[in-house]
Amino acid sequence: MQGDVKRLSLILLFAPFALWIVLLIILPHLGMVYLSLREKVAPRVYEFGFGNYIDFIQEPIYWNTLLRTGSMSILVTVLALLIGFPIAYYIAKIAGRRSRGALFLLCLIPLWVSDLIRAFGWILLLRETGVISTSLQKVGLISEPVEFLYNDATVIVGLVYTVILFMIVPLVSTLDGMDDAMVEAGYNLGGSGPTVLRRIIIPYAMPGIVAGCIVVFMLTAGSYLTPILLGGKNSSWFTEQIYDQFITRFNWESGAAFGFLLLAFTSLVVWAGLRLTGQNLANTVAKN
Amino acid sequence: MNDAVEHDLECTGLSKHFGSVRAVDDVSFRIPKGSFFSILGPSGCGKTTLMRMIAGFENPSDGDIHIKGRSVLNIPPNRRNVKMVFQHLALFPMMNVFENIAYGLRCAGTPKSEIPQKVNDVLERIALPDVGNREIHQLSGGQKQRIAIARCMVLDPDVLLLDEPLGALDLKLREAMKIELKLLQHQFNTTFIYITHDQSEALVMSDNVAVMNEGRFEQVGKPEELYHKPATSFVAGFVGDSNRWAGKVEQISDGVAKVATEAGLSILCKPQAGVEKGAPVSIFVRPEFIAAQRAGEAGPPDANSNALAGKVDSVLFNGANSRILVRGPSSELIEADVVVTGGTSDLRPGDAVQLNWAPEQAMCYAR
Amino acid sequence: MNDAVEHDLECTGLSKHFGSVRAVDDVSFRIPKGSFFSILGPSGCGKTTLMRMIAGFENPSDGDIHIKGRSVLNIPPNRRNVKMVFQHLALFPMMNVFENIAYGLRCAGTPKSEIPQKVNDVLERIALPDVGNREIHQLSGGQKQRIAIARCMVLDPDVLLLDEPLGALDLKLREAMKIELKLLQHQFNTTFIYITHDQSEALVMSDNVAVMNEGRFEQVGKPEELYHKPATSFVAGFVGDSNRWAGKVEQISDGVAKVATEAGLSILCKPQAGVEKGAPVSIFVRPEFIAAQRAGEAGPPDANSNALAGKVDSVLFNGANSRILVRGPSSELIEADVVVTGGTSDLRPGDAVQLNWAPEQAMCYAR
Amino acid sequence: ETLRLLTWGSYAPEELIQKFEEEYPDIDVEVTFSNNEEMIAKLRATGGAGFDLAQPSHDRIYAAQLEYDIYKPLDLSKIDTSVMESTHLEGVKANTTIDGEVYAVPHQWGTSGLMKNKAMAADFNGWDDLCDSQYAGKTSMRLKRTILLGTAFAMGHDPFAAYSDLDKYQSILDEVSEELIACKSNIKAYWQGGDDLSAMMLSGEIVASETWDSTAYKLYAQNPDIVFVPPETGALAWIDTFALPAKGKADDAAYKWINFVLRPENVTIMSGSTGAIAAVNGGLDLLPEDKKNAVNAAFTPEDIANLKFFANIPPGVEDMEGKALEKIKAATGG
Amino acid sequence: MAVSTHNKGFLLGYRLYVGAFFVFLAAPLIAAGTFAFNDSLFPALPWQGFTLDWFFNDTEPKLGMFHDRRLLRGLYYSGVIGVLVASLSVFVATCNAFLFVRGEFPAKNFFYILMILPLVIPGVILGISILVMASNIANGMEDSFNIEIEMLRPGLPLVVLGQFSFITTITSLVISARLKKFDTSMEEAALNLGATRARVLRTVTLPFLRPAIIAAWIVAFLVSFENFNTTLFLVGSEAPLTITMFDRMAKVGSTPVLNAVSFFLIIGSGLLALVSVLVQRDPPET
Ligand SMILES: Nc1ncnc2c1ncn2[C@@H]1O[C@H](COP(=O)(O)OP(=O)(O)OP(=O)(O)O)[C@@H](O)[C@H]1O
Ligand SMILES: Nc1ncnc2c1ncn2[C@@H]1O[C@H](COP(=O)(O)OP(=O)(O)OP(=O)(O)O)[C@@H](O)[C@H]1O
Ligand SMILES: [Mg+2]
Ligand SMILES: [Mg+2]
Repeated sequence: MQGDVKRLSLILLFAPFALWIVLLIILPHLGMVYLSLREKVAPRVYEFGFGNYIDFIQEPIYWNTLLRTGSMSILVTVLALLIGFPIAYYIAKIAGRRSRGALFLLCLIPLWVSDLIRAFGWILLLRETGVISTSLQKVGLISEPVEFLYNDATVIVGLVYTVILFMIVPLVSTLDGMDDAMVEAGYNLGGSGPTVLRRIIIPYAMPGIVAGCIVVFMLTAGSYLTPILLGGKNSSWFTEQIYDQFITRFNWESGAAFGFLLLAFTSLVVWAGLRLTGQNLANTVAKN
Repeated sequence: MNDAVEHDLECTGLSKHFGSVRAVDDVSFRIPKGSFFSILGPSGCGKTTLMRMIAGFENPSDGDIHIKGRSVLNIPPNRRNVKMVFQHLALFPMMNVFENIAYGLRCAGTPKSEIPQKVNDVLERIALPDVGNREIHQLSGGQKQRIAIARCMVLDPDVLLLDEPLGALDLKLREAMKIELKLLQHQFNTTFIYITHDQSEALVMSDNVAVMNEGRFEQVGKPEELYHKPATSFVAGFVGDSNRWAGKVEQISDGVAKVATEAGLSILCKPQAGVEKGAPVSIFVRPEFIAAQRAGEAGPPDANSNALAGKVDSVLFNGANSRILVRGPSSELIEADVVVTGGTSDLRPGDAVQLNWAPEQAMCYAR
Repeated sequence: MNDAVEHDLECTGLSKHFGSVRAVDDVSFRIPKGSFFSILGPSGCGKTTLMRMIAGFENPSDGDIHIKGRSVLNIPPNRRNVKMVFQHLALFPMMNVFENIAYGLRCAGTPKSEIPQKVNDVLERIALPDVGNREIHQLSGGQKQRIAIARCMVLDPDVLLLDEPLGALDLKLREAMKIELKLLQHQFNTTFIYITHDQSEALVMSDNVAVMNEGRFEQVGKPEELYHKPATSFVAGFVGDSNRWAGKVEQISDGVAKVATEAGLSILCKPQAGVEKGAPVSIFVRPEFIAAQRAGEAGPPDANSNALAGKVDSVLFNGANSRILVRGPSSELIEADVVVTGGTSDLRPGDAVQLNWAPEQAMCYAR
Repeated sequence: ETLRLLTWGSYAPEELIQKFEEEYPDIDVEVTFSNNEEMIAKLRATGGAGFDLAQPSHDRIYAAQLEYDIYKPLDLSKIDTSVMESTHLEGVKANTTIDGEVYAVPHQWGTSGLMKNKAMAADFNGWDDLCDSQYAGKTSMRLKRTILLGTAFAMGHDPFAAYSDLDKYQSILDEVSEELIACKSNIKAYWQGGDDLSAMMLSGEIVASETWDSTAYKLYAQNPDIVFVPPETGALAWIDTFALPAKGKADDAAYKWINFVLRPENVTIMSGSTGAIAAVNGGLDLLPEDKKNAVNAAFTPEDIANLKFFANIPPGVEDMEGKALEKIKAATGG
Repeated sequence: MAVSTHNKGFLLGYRLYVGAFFVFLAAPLIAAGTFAFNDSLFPALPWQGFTLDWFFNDTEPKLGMFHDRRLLRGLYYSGVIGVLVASLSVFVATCNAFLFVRGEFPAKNFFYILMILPLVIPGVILGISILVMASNIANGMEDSFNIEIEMLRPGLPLVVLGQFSFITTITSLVISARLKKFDTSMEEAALNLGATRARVLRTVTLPFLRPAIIAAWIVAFLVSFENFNTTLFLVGSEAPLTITMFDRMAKVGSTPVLNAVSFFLIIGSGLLALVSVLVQRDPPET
């Protein structure tokens, strides 16, 4: 009898999960794949085929943009890691107990403000007549106004800014779990600072690093507003092309194909990253 | 300062203040070469802080530390030849046993070819020759313990620091490791400094014990000295079990004080330095020095000894360490060691008994 | 079955199998009303599983459980009048002390007006009358312990189960709580079933102790019986400290067996049931029954006793429980209790000694 | 009842909405800002539901309706067409009649062209001047179809005529793309919305740009040096219309809104907000004073005569243009 | 000692770096917030003097945010969507937490990975895939049965579903983490004290989870509030604030009223975030 109750409650708990995953994740994505396999041959006439994918392959613009998006996302991920790691380490290990909470909170506040506002803030700061250029002129460091906006470096800065919190949060929680004694043991046994970092802290933080990198990479590759608003004339981003396919060209079929390609591409990168570091999804991302 | 070289470690006037907390307060001591030295004290008394200063993880607020006669104040922790076994061991979970032990050697720049030899040697000495390839989580608690020691010993340290390394182990294992640690120290013949709040660990293993309280050393001495001749009332209460009374000295004669306790008893005892007539004192009597006899069997009370009539409240059987709780005349409980054989002569709850102890066994300290 | 009512708890042929693991294996016992019963056994022997079956959290694979003479197999856990103190106490952190204690009363539908009275009564009985409004995290370890017991006792259970409740406490507190628990049980006069792997806890507190091993009860008896008359070699080894030798019986005469140990010694001992000539046996001798004398001071060896010459390897000073390790002729270490006074007559490492013990004190079990 | 407008950024000034709601207290007006592409995309996604009145440009109705069936025919009897200027009305009708049913009537018209800061770019007057190296780094454009068409005209083609021959149109597009890619290094940035453009222009970061006339008029009010420039080859003219989404639920309210905003006193308010000219009789005179000045400063009668009205976009062209724009965007240069 | 105390210079440099980082973090927000008080029609330098008009003024052209009906309506829809998404996702997340922390069933690991997957799917793709499916179904229903299911067209319900689809993963992780810390012997203790299963859930388990549930709710609300990528494709006529602001920026031109909204959101979100951190904090151990 107890067994029956258990099974029933398991089924009751499983139902919302299954509805969610099947109806909102799996079916839509299958639908998207299905749609991407429809070729538009005339108004309101479609046939089944790989035309949308062939178009993608034949048009260098598309895959160049995808590669560009991918490589810039990787760059952003690496930068976020390099910038964020010392911060996370400081919060988790060096800050006093009280300032730790405050710093962590400070880290989070930009997280709760939308992309749009963050980009808006950057625009106000960086434009040729913006705060930074003006103040630099006032101070006398530059004589002419300088345009900081509208180039790839700005896009990268903006993206790093947008995503770095997602790097810091998992890192802090992993590093928090590391016993200080481990680092001390590293020194005590004769390790210098870099040795301890390389042989002890980084290996220990690996799950957090990987989790942070995955989330950051995915968010970057999937971001839309930041590259659009901060980007210069050469800054195409793959999500922008998806948007264009859907919105300005009404070409849902090819947009769906692009969507699927983006998903496949980013998944591939993540998979490769996991293989290289010997981690798996369940014990990294899920841990936080 | 020629004799300093004879000592592996010497601290002089060492202090550490965290804000207004005096975690370690003007501590001086020397540890002779190759000995097993314990620091015993209640939680929060500053033991760990003291050890961390020796290892170099904290800078002293004041005082100096000499290792092998050389001041190490300006040497960073990774350059001091003082190794440390941490409370939770701090073995590196991302490396296997071999790598854990080899870590220090690699840091020291030992040639690659010599490392396996050295690691295997030390593994053999701790009697775990075949665990090199195991992961840390595949080891039992006692094995981890020994690996943590091996990891330090392979570097041939001047001094090995151990911070309550048995705290995380379970009871039976802790008993076994006590003896094992002592044997390991014999074997390596290195100076061990051992921190603990468990008096039996400190007494059993050490050549010398320092009893620490509120950042200061109360007494440093051989285990027997601490137990039998505690210098302060703190040491008397902290080391070994005791019955304890508070009272006032009524008179002192012939090196024996007569004390009236707050509960109304009159106890003869041996006054320690500083005890004067009329002074409030604490009296400590160890249960093993109290003899319990059936009321009928005991002779008449001796005026030069202490005697109390009471009733057995409970018998705490614990093999060779059995004890009875006796409810004395003023209804407090007094502990006395007894032998329980399981035979008919054993005392049972409710039996009337007389408790006797000699004045010399009642230590009396000014409060 | 008239006498079943005299027993608060009775288990017959109780078993629990997890797949191929026989966690509890055909255990039967009865516990008399109002007694303190301990189950003592090494980690993983099935103690917790047994207790969880009594509380109703596991269904037995086989056997029956009677409480106050009534089988409770079909009664769900929340309807059994058996309360339990969990290892980590499981006090509810989101309620204060009062609410924790009132919880069970509310579940039982006690009228609202009576609850404060009952809670205050029980708080007074555990000598913590004023903590009702405290939050759980504001209590000390020992106080939490007592609240956990009060939470159960307020419901007036037939049986109180305690699963290693002292495991999480620190050393000094554990010593104190041992005695306190025994006093509490006296006061409530309820049947306590106490689980532990610490033999000193079991011996000190219990009226009766069951020694458990691999899912079975090896022996049930009073603490003194277990200590002085262990029924099996497991009990002899697990309860109390022992020196242990493995050997073969050479001859048996007059209730004394002569055993040749694997290391080449010859030991006289008292054979237990089932020991025959030529059988492989284990011999156990408690350290307190071995007398150590300086080689010169001992008389000539007595042919009817055991005598061994050796050399003191280490002295394990521990106040009244001091011990020496003697390296015997076949180079194994033998433990013997000694008195260390700190005087000149004490044995020291390197001294030659003779060890003597009577054959009756050497218990010998078939292997 | 709620009237859900799907319209351009400035086509529903708060003042008018309040006035409208006062007049019809039982109608609530809810506005979603959009642009041509998004209007179609949204209505396509909703199947023509979710909105009660849309305002796409006259050239973007026919194909979208053919392909996605997102509008419903208008009941012209409910609209006071008499106030509309007949050329615009007839033009829009002609453009949006399918199977004899009319799908849209005109609302406001305006042009896309160029603007310049007279003080800094005196002799700037054609589409191709955007790529003139003397303004290097000081011009801007929006990467949308207008610039393709404008450049095509500047290069001497007539892209609207080529709509009937898509191969020809493709070759024009290719040429135009090449030109614009080469031009990339000359411009400062592609503007995204009126806001960017205003900021860059006002601050002097750029001196000339492709623009909507309305934006230029607004800036004229701030700085009279900034004027709209009808390109030599003719400004591109559009007419924003009223169309009813296929599954709109408040048609009556929509008709009320249409008639309401066409009233002369409201036209002035509307034009004040949009900067465009109402497609009603005497629309130019109904402009607020400052806008009227700006228009007069920008247009000569010849310029008006030279207007190039956007032609109906046949199916497929959007895709071709989209690709061309992507190519330009992705090309490295500049 | 997690960093060498022997190298004072290094530590100082480290502190400076951390300080610089927080300046970097705060700069754009401060910029976005500050211009809300600039008495100018454009959110740009030069500074024209302090004003509160962009919050409270009720006439054009300086229409303050509290009088701007469209922004207020966006705020309202954002709130409605946020509350719906947060409540729904917290409910499902609680079920998920019990399912994955307590349940034993075949292929649990596989399902667990499925559960965290939405977190790493780009938001744009979630948006379009849900849009595509909903449209397919709606068109299918219309073509075959001539039933128009308005719920499946872009609009409030789809936005809620779209955001729910990935926010649930976040809330599930938050609540699971707390449930994992729950000592099941607490439930057994309650049972043992005579409580029924339902009562145990109500009086012990859920109260224990409450801080995590509140925190997860707030996190979900904030993430929903700021979401743009997924919402963009699913929004109908009821546009939430981010979309309204984007439309305003891209199609109308920004005025400092957007800065005012930003300022308002920065303060509001900061306070909410603070609450979520505070409720999650356990009482200090003694
Ligand atoms: N970094 C620190 N900042 C402030 N106070 C500290 C710090 N480290 C230790 N203390 C304080 O110094 C005192 C001694 O601490 P220490 O850790 O040395 O005690 P301990 O004897 O090792 O105790 P335990 O047996 O519990 O480990 C305590 O009161 C502690 O609170
Ligand atoms: N739910 C279970 N499923 C499978 N095996 C179990 C389960 N519970 C207990 N066991 C096994 O049953 C045996 C007895 O476990 P039990 O917890 O009763 O031991 P114990 O005596 O309480 O040990 P400890 O002193 O460590 O608490 C162990 O081998 C354990 O691994
Ligand atoms: Mg310590
Ligand atoms: Mg157990």
